[in-house]
Amino acid sequence: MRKIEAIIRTTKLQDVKDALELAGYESLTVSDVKGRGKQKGIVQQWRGREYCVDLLPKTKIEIVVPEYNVEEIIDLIRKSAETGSIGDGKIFVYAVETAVRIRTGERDGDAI
Amino acid sequence: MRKIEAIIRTTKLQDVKDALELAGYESLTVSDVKGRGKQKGIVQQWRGREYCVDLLPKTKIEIVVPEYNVEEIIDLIRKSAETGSIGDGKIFVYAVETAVRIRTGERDGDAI
Amino acid sequence: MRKIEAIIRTTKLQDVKDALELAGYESLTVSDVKGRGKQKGIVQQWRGREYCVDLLPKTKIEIVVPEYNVEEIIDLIRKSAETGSIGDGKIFVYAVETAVRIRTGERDGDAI
Amino acid sequence: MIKKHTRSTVLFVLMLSIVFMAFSVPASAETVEENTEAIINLQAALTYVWLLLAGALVFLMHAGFSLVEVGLTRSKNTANILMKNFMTICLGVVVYWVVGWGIMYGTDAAGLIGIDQFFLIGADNAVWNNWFFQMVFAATGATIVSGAMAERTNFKAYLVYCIMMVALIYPVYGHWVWSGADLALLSGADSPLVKIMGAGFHDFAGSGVVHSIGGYSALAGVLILGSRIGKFKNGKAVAIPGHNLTFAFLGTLLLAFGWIGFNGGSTLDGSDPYMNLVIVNTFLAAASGAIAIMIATWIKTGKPDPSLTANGLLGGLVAITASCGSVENWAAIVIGIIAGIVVYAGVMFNENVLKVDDPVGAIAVHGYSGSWGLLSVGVFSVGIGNGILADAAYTAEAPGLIYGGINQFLIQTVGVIASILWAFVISFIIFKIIDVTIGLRVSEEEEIQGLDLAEHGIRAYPEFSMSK
Amino acid sequence: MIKKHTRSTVLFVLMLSIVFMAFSVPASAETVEENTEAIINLQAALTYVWLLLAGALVFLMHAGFSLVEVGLTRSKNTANILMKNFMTICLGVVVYWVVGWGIMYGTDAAGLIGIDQFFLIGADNAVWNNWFFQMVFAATGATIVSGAMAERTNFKAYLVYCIMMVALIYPVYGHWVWSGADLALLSGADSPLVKIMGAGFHDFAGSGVVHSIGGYSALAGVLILGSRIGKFKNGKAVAIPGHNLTFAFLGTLLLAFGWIGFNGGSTLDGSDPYMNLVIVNTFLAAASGAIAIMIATWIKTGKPDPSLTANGLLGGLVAITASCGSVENWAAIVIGIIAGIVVYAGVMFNENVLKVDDPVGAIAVHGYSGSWGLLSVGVFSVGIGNGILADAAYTAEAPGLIYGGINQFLIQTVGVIASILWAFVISFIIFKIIDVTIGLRVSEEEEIQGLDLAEHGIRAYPEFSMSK
Amino acid sequence: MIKKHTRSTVLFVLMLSIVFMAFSVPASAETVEENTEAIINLQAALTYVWLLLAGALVFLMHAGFSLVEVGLTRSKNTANILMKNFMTICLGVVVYWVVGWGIMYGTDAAGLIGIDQFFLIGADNAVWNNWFFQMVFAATGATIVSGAMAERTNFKAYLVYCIMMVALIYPVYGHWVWSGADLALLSGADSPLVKIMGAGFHDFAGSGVVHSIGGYSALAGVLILGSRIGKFKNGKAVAIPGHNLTFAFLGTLLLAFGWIGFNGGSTLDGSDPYMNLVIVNTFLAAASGAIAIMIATWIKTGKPDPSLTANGLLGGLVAITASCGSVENWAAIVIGIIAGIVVYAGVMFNENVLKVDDPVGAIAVHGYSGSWGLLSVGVFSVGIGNGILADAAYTAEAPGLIYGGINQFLIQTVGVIASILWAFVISFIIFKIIDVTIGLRVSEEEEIQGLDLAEHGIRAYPEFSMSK
Ligand SMILES: Nc1ncnc2c1ncn2[C@@H]1O[C@H](COP(=O)(O)OP(=O)(O)O)[C@@H](O)[C@H]1O
Ligand SMILES: Nc1ncnc2c1ncn2[C@@H]1O[C@H](COP(=O)(O)OP(=O)(O)O)[C@@H](O)[C@H]1O
Ligand SMILES: Nc1ncnc2c1ncn2[C@@H]1O[C@H](COP(=O)(O)OP(=O)(O)O)[C@@H](O)[C@H]1O
Repeated sequence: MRKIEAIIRTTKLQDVKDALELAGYESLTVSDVKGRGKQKGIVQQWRGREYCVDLLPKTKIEIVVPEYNVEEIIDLIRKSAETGSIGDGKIFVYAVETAVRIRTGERDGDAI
Repeated sequence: MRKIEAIIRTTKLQDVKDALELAGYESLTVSDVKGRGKQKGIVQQWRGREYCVDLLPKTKIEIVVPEYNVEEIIDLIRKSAETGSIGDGKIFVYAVETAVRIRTGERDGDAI
Repeated sequence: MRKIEAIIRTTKLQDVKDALELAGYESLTVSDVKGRGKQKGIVQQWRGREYCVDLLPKTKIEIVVPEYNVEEIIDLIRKSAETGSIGDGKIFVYAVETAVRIRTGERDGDAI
Repeated sequence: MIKKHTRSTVLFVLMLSIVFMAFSVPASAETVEENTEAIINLQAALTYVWLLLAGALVFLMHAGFSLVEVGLTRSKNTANILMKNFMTICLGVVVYWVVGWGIMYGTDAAGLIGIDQFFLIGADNAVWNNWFFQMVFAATGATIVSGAMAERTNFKAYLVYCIMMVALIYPVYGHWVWSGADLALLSGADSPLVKIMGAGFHDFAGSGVVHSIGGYSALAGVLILGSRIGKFKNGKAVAIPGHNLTFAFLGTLLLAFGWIGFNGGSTLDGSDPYMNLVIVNTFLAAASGAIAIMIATWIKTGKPDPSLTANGLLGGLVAITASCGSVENWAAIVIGIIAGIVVYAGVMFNENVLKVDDPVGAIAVHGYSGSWGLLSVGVFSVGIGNGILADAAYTAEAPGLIYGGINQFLIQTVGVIASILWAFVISFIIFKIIDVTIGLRVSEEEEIQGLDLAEHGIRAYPEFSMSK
Repeated sequence: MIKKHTRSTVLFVLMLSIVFMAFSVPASAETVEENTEAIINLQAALTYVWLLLAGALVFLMHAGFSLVEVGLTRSKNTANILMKNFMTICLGVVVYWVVGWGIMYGTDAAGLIGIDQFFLIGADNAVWNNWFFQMVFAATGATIVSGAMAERTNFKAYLVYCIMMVALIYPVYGHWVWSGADLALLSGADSPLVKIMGAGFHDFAGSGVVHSIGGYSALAGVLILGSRIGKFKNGKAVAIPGHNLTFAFLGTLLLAFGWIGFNGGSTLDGSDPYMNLVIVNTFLAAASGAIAIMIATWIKTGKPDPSLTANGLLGGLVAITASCGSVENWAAIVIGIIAGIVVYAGVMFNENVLKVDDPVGAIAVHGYSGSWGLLSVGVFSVGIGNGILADAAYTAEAPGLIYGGINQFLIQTVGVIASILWAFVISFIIFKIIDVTIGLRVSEEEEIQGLDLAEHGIRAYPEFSMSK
Repeated sequence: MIKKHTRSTVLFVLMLSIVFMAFSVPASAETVEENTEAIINLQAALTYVWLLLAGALVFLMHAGFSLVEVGLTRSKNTANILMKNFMTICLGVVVYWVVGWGIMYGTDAAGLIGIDQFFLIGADNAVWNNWFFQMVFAATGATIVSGAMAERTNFKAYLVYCIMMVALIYPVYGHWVWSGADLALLSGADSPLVKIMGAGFHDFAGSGVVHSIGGYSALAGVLILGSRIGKFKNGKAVAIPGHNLTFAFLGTLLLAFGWIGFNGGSTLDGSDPYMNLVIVNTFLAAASGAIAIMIATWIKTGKPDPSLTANGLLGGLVAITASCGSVENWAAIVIGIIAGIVVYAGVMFNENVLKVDDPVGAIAVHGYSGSWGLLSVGVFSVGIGNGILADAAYTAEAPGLIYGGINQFLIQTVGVIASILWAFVISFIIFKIIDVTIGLRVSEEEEIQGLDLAEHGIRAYPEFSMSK
């Protein structure tokens, strides 16, 4: 199994979720993160003084899937999350050793 | 070492924490996530119009432990987080290559 | 590639970010977590009654880098995040199988 | 030589008079005439105090509007909404001083418009007193529009519109109804319209002048502006929840609080005992509106809906604003209940039929319910000099439909139509011009990012983690 | 023919009268009788203005209560609390119009209850004026109960109870104390109780009528309801922090603001100079209560506790409400200090001894401190016609314990016992009936999920990430 | 025997008088003298009502100050700020009762200080009325200081300072200006200063007495205290955004609402028609201040800045406070515009030149703009008995510079200098003593952790996830 972790624009969450759902990947975990990559932050102001917020709000999506679905999901995410501008985000893939469904105790393939 | 990542009901955090503590596992990291699995979301309403919130608030627990504690912890979490209804959550296990305690620089076994 | 995950004091984020930036590591993802380790929590009060908040706010930093940068980064984080008191936090290192830049589709070394 | 009184001299004189009272010795032997004069002065003073305090309450309604709007919209537009409401009252003060008052209460030209008293030239304390009370009303119309157009309107464009509202749109209709000019289009004794209909248009505290005008102007604005991105999906309305219900309810309660000044003060006379009838009717209608809509949503969706219930209270308040000094208590309750239903049906009608996007329900609450309020005068008015209104000086002239009268209802209908036409058409034109010149709507990118960052480079709650 | 005055005719007349003033020419030669009549009218008008504005301030207390309750509880129940408080005042308006006022101020039957004036039949402006002021008080009792029972009560059940409170519980006790009937149980000159005790019960603005009644009703409710899940662990109280201290403090300040109307307006006469003593005593006691509890928590826990300090101010206000027109300034301070301590001890007593769960401290603040306020009249009252009260028309009849009087203290004690018995017993019965029929408490699942989702399908702050 | 009136007896009498009115039968044949006495009583009563309600509005300003401060600072210090503002008014009530009023309005000693009436000994209703109105002003000075010193000041140290402010700093300067003593340093007819300058110092409602004193005291405090950790980086000011703009704007609107009482009530006479001029000027200046600073920030940074715009409104209000009863409408607008610019420039000056850290802009808003307000009297005053002030009893004595007068400007300048010197020097000394004894600033660790946890063991929003 693999965990696919995608850090995307917050405004793209709905699109990515829809794309994944359509392809049959319903399960996922989402969290609010802030980050910085090539995109260097934006200038805000407070009481007439500018300052740079260099950590921008992003959304992290985590999906645990069998190994053979990884490339399809990467594709789905890329297509639905891309705008072509700096700040689109990244996808990272990790190995998952075990998965357990708490309710039933099912393991691995059955659990995800 | 392994990282055990459990996504549980927010209302079960206290129970899980207590169960782990009792068994001697005090260290852990908790964060707020939202997710969707078999549990499809709940219907809310706004100004007389219903809509479905398909990402439900969940709590993510991360614990890094030596390999040989993994099964015990999975067990502890399952027992304390289970309600038997859909939405109880999942546990994932990952390999951890290195652990460092920032304060002392201790590594791996000594650090966790 | 490796993911370096550091759980640090919230007040140290700026210092760590600066140290990493200075060393050329600009990309990172930050999130708010709560945790407990050796540091057992703090006592708060509500309406004249004391209670212990055992999960303290911490900041999680995630950085994905090529393997050979890992030690340097661990060092940078340790130096910039350390206060010497309990609660300084931990660093964990994980293997990353694949990295993808959403905008371009670049992979692995090119993507991070 | 004129004696200057310091803060404490006044204080001292006051204390003295108390001492006199204690000994029951009048300050000096006064004549009947001097007493009469003192009484007249006191009557004026009581009116001053009453209108200043009533005006203060109405002023606080701007805080109420701000909070309701903020609460019912998303946090990424909060700073922008706060600024819009804040500048509405700030610009309102200055613009109504420069031109609005003159157009509304200046010397009448053809029953259509006032043409002097700009810059309050020649004002004395009586004028200042009235100006203050009228001024706090004036900015309200624009605030209503701001609510309906929230989350997507260009800030500069809104400011320009706001000026036009206070300078022109509001005072012109106000002139027709409240100027007291003999020819005043809808209410003057010599107005052809009034003569034909057989009664003057009655809008006690502004269901029409303030609320309808705001509501239908908002409708024009929203039609030109279009809906927020994501509001309609495949032609079906989507819920976009507001970010803070506590603010929405606090705002609603501040509005109800302010309405005591809004309706009560509209007696314009601190000695008019009918202020009591006015306030009682106001609260009966408000409560009924809220209860009605709560029950309606409970029945329809299985759960009592908080933000619509709050809207229902406002709907009741808006409707009774025209009729509160002219109807029986039970009628106020009926008016409120119907207002609640009008608001609920109006919100649904706007979203399902008109497909317009009004985040806070301003068009239904102020427009539709305002029109209902105007009509309700024609239905339930007791008619001056009858029953509970035997001594009333200031109320609807003729009895309403249920008492067998028809004239009042006719002129009310005309007034309703006039308010819709005037507000919608003039606002449509102004918005169109603004759209072509300045651009009425922010860019898609700015809207997605939120107007706070786009227009003000700021976030309203920078420390809180947002999950949306 | 009756002349109709438009908004600006009135305005014009006002301006004219100013012009007359300037030239010092009375409007016309008036007679002494006409002047006298004008003066009487003005006195009534001043009272109208005073009571409407005082009533407005009291109305705003409902915003204060909402915010205090919201702030001191968890965000998952916020929308529910807002709705409960909102419907309390909405239902309050209608129910007090239909039946509450009649029971409280209608023609007396046996000193126990009023039996006419339902639907305000036959009301005139004087009645409307008083009704409005009394009405805003009426809903307060229910609001107090809502606070103590927050976070676990069924919404429908609460609404039913709220109606009973405004229709029956509050007005009956109010009748005994404020109706002015000769036989009125606790205060009427011909009441057997009053004759035996030798003095009439004095509760100036409602430490008992409003606050105690609310507080002991809440106690009954909380006993039947049980505590929130997780409030007691192994019999020991657990802290459940509220979610927004800013709201709690804003609410407290709004309550103090409203109390100026609550106590000040209770002179019921715009010309009564003792409104000044009343307000000064009110603020001295309020401040002392807050300071006392701040110091007490500081000593006990090492840190001054914010939410208890805010409660202390309210405790001071509640206590002085009965006695503010009857005591010296220094006594107000003493009353406030003791009130602060009563609140602190009461909160601890409830949690540690009674093991009841009152999230906002309503029972201690309104119940216990209210009883203390009633007793304080018997201790510190100067007695009508003495010292600072030489000219007072409306105050406690007899001197208190420290001035050697005993009668006032006796009747106050009786009144306290009566308030506890009446409120507790009748509320206990009503809550039991509601519990059996509708069900007083939500299900465990709903409580854990939060009442906002369970009862209203909504979240109060949907965009903010919550860590609890 | 003295008759006791119950709540409803009064009510009944009221109803009766209405009945009499209806029949136009005076209650009894009154004499001219009795009428005169009744009129005097009514005048006093109207003043009582006016000052109590105006005082109520001013009291609510403490909620406004709390919200502005809370909104413009970080959430980790929210509970502490709420407590500081809350205790300011609580301590203010008691301290002003014990000593402040006596020093301000007690019998004058050498034009410098009052020396009796401590504990309000011998007070009657007239004194209580005035005391209440003055008391709500008194705590304001300390609140201003609290804002500037937010996020780093020791709680106990602040409380001690607060007591000194209300007991000494504020009333002494107040005595010089408002005591009415013949020798009163800045305003008494026999004061050497006044004789030399040829006019008495005029500060209508406290641009100097309240605001400047607060502002320059804050400056002293901030200088001793130092800036918040992280405010200056390499000598350059860093933005530290506040956590809740909605609170900041709501607070600002509550302040403007309260200012109607602050300035309007300062007529100290319910029958003074000039309260109308006062209020109109107040709003014209406030609005102009906000508009001016919005435009200024728009030009300078490309985006209209919300929190500075809100500050601009306050700057306009502070400035016009001295001159609102003495200037023409247009002058009020000019005064407001300049105030807006003074605030903006002042904020920048403080951060860029003085390098002092004032999170909420209190020094610029209250100190600098207050001084400008005092000077504006000397520039724009019409002078008593002229033009719009022909009948005015209470205004600046002599015409300002633009009308060719110089004396008023001279004494205003002296008053400004006196306010700066007195407030800065005495506060500097007091803060130094506090710093040495108690310690003025919290430890670095506590500051980083936040004062809420450090001082009160609490978090203001425990359920919300914070990203800072
Ligand atoms: N090496 C990395 N380690 C951890 N997080 C990263 C890394 N690179 C990017 N991110 C995350 O991805 C987000 C988007 O990256 P960004 O550089 O803006 O994308 P792009 O390079 O396509 O413009 C960042 O805000 C950050 O949260
Ligand atoms: N494959 C997955 N990948 C990532 N997160 C998952 C996955 N499956 C479940 N989750 C997380 O676990 C939570 C609970 O899952 P759920 O399906 O409701 O449990 P169950 O299947 O036992 O009812 C979800 O809300 C989601 O956050
Ligand atoms: N074994 C672990 N698994 C997961 N998270 C941990 C673990 N140990 C520590 N943490 C995280 O690191 C944070 C800091 O740890 P702490 O024990 O306070 O550091 P130290 O031991 O250096 O004092 C904790 O709050 C927790 O979030």
